[in-house]
Amino acid sequence: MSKKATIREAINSALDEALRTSAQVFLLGEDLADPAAGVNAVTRGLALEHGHDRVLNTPISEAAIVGAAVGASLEGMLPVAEIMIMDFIGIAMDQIVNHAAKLRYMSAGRTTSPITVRAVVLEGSGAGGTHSQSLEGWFMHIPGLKVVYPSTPADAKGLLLSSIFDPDPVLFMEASRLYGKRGPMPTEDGFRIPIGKADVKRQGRDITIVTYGPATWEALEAAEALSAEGIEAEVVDLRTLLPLDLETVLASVAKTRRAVVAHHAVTFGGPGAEVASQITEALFNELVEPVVRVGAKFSPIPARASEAAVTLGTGDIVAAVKKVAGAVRV
Amino acid sequence: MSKKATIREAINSALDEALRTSAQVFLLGEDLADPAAGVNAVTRGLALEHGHDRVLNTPISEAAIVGAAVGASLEGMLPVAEIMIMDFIGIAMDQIVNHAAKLRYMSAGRTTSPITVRAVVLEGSGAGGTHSQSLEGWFMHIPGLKVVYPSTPADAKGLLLSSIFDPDPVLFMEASRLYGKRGPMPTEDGFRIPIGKADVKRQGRDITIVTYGPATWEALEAAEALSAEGIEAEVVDLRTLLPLDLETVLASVAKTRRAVVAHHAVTFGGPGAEVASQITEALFNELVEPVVRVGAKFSPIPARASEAAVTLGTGDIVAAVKKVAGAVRV
Amino acid sequence: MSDIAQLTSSQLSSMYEVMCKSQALELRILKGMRSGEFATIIWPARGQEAVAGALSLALRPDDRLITTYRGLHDHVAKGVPLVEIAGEVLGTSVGACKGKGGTMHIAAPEQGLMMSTGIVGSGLPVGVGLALAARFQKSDRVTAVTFGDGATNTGSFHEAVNLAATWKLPVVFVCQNNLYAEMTPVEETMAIPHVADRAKGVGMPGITVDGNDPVSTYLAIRGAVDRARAGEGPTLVEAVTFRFEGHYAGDQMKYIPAEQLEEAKKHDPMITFRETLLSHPEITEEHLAAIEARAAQEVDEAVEAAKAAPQPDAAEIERDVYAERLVAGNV
Amino acid sequence: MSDIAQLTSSQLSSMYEVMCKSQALELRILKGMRSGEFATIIWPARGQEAVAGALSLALRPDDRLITTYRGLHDHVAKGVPLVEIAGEVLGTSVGACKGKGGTMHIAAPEQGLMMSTGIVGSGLPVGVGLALAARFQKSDRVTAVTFGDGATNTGSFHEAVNLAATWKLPVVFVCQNNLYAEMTPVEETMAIPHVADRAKGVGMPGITVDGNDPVSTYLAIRGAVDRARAGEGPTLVEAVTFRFEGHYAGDQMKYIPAEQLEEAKKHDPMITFRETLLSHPEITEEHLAAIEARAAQEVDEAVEAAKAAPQPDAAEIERDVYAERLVAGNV
Ligand SMILES: Cc1ncc(C[n+]2csc(CCOP(=O)(O)OP(=O)(O)O)c2C)c(N)n1
Ligand SMILES: Cc1ncc(C[n+]2csc(CCOP(=O)(O)OP(=O)(O)O)c2C)c(N)n1
Ligand SMILES: [Mg+2]
Ligand SMILES: [Mg+2]
Repeated sequence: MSKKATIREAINSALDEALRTSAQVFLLGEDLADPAAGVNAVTRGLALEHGHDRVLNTPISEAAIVGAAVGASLEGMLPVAEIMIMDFIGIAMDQIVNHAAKLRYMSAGRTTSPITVRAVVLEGSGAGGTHSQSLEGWFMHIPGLKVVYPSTPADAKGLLLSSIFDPDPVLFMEASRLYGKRGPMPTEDGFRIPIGKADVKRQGRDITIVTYGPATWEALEAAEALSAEGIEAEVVDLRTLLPLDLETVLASVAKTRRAVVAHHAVTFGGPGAEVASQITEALFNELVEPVVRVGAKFSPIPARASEAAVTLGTGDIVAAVKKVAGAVRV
Repeated sequence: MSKKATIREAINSALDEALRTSAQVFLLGEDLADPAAGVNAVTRGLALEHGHDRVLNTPISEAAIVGAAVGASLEGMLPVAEIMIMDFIGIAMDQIVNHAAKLRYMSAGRTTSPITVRAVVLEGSGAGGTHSQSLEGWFMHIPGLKVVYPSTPADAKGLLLSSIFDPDPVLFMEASRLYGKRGPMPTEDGFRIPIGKADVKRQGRDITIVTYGPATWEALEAAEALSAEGIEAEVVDLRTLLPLDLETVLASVAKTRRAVVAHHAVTFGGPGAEVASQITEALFNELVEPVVRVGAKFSPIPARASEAAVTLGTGDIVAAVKKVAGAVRV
Repeated sequence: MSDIAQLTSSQLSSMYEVMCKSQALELRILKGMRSGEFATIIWPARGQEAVAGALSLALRPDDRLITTYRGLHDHVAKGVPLVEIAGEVLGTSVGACKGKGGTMHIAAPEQGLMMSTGIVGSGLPVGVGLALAARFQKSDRVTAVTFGDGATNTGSFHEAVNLAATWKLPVVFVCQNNLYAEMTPVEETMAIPHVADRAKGVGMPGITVDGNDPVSTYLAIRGAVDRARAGEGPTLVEAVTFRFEGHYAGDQMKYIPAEQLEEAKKHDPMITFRETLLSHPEITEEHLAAIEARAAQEVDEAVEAAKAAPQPDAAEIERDVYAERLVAGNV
Repeated sequence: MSDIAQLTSSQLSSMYEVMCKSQALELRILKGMRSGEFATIIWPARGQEAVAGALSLALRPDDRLITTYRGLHDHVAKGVPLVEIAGEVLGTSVGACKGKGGTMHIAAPEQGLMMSTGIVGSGLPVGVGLALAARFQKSDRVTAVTFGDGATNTGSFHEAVNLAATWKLPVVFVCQNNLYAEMTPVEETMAIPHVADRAKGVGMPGITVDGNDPVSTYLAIRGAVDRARAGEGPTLVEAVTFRFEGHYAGDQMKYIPAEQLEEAKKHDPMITFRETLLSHPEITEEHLAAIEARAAQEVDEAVEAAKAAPQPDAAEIERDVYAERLVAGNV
């Protein structure tokens, strides 16, 4: 069974299923309980349905939010902590990186910290430099973590449930600009998307656009525009950055022999560098052109409408694809 | 004039010169004032010489240490904040990333935050997972910051002075395993190494090893071993990760047509991915083999002697070079 | 209203003027947003004007202030030109930060408004650094940092107030306790009766005042400023107040009980202070009306100028990432 | 020594045994390091044994404890097998964490020792989470978190104690105030006379006790544990003590004034508590000597076993990064 739902509803539905099916699951974060249910209304109704003792409003204490989640997880709980806006995650960095990510290894498996941290990227709101960052690259670099960033309602639901019940700590990213995005969403309990599996969102023979999260939509838009010009781009939505589904990426690039990596994170030092390096190391002799990366420009993000001058747009992807594939085909 | 000095002495000498020549400069951090002068004795004598009001012992409050540095810098001071061990920098992340890095941009240049944050990498001590990380990759990804990581006494002195007097915030990295490393160090005031200039530490025609910080020494050792086998590696010490001196890197790789990137940071999602991507994008047609990266394995770092099983060693670089250049020449 | 006799009529009027400008500015922006005249975001301080009035009188021009996203009233208090505030809110090039910073990130160092932050609690350590610089520079200027009740739950708050107390720095911490942090009431996030009790944990004086009364708020802040200037160290002043527009412009405030809102409205400082002023022998209705009219006019002019200005151009957007454009590094 | 009559001789003996084992273990490791028998690092708790004795008696086996890098005494207190402690310190495969964690990161959940952290202050939020889990799981177990004086300057401390107080969680915060944080004396980093005053800032009881006296420390911690178990919320207990080996093994302690060290030595809990015990009618010299001999022997056996064990092998080093080895991702 499936229905049309927004990503907001899909996340809500995943949280609801998790709370309903496991007494280990609880949510904690700022303002997320009803009646307010958060600035983004993602958690609406969950406290009313499952109790305010399982959907916990916290003080503004990101280190303690994640730290308390870590502690509870050591006892077998499955906490889902919310970082309201990803730019605040620095405050919880020590708990995520030095504790959640490492406790399994440092205890030789005697303690584990299967927390889920939901972090919301606010880019697109125009709120400015400290409320717009896509910092997933930091977490990809940390052994022990998993990093998930869905682009559709079904993926969001299936991946969030997988994250919550995953035995390892997961950073689950949400783009607030996608909350209203509608699409089919399975309604039956038990639906899952496995962590670590990319998804080919569009088939194409000429070039592969490797992407994830909100950039998936710009990539698809770019692919349509390019199709009109005779370039057929394949769009691979990674869905998970860590672990990275290289198999799917390489299968696509082996076919197209050209690749662009696109994301909203800053290009320099970002996730795209890893993806491009992996593609190049594996398919050096198959590649016709070097992999090109597009992302946010190397600048803090300005406020209001100026934001768009710095952040990734469909046009950036189109231009990158033309750079890589254009000469050959058009 | 120049004398032999350790990196510890070189950093001390740079801090001394900065304190002596500018009333704007002050130091703050945990335990760094005499008589203790820090766990690493890097700041020995500075409080006695320049006063305990300019070399400030702080509480264990990394967010406030960097935050206070940011505030003082807004008033024209040139604070040098110490993060005793880099693994603790998460706690100060918000101040570095959301404040120091962005205040110039977000105020359109009306306020600036020319702080220097000295962060010490303790890898090599065997202290375990939370006291061994090389996290420079996080900071390379943040527009507004500069990231410096020297490998010799002269570079350490010249770059630290450049960092302190640089108009932008600088993360200055120190490897505690290199503190005892001796080499020539200019003694006259005013000696500087410019930020953003790499240094060819060894000439070679067959392959370029791009590296920085402590890995520079393993790269040089690897180059000697390889030389005995007939492979002449050029060793480019980046010295600065942000800005990145691509010109020097590309000039070398254009000549050797092969490159390995080596660092102590975890390979996956690390600085090497950016360097490799840049080389590949620029020199795709000149490269004979894909750029190969070596760094720490994808694991938290185990304690004691087991550390070496996960961290970068000379052998890793030798093996990588042979993979890239071996087939051709040996 | 207490202690009004300790202030001159011109001091009282000047506080009222700041409050009127703040109120008028926010209402004008809200009107523009609601009518579709322009799009932006603000976190209105409507209801908290008394604190701004108090700050404006308690701080010297060379004193420093750090505020937050909910800081338009504080900007007005510190004398940031209205057009710079409005411009920054609208994202145009006449803004304090040429439109690049946005509502949350207004800085105007010429007026001593050194930073506004969008990260709750993070202004406090920075304020401690400003105060430390004053000590290094042998200046007797004082730094004030304002923040909300919710901010006192952050680690940054604790590290900063502890450092300031330990180093006896010339800084005044002004908590604008508006009883909510976003949608969460203050009693759900702390187990102390007064935010000012936080001071006991670090060894500095803590004072709770009626933050709807500009006079008592002024006296409390002024006392703390004098103490700081005299080298006696920091103080935590808690001004208890309320915000009438919710967390952000457009917030429906469903989480606020009707009785609480109704009760709070009785203490709207714009109304109660006006009444108090009218009871002053030297202050007339005409005088207040003139202040209000001037505020409205200045605000109108500022908003028109902000609207008329262009967005920052491409060159401006590229500027200020670093002191100089990076030459090396193909970023 | 106070209140000794409130404890049975077997309770007193059991505290003394924990203290003896802790002391013997640390001294044995220090000897091995100094003689070159093996290389490692420890942050000795020598001098702080009374707190460990108190914890051992105050906590139930199913209660939880979180400690720090300076935690060998706490591990002993919670019943972690000596060979697991010694093995972890030496980095061999019989260690609690198979040698992968190291001295700083010992975990032994079977004994309720849920985490040791090397990041100052970071154990507190995790301890709050343990207590929260107990509430979810409807268990009456209590969590204790121990940490140093310096840790109370961290933001993590504040966020954690505030959350615990607000949620009235069953957790006891035990500050082992040894008067120094690394090389910095406590009075240089805070402006309060007692660390326990921190409790006032978040609304929980704060108690200062003589941390060199196991009996009064036990009574204070026990009271807090009972309170927590009864659902009355958290307590901050400050046990004032001293560390005789400096921050790390090998620390020359030049920063400690000679008189202070001399004075502190007079209160060495291993000496003073022994004297107290001997004044007890039921406790004889022979009894204590037997405890000491047993401690020495158990420690010796543990260290020999730890030394004899191999380092973790390559397969072990690769294990436990994730629940399963990552198949995807060429990391
Ligand atoms: C570190 C951090 N966490 C969360 C937020 C999101 N947030 C913005 S305002 C706010 C509430 C702040 O409450 P308070 O300090 O009382 O200030 P007020 O808005 O009431 O003036 C929150 C949680 C943030 N900006 N920064
Ligand atoms: C966040 C953090 N900052 C700094 C350090 C370095 N460091 C290790 S122990 C220590 C002193 C801690 O003092 P205290 O809390 O009093 O505990 P004690 O060592 O005296 O038991 C410091 C600064 C650290 N481990 N973590
Ligand atoms: Mg508030
Ligand atoms: Mg201590």
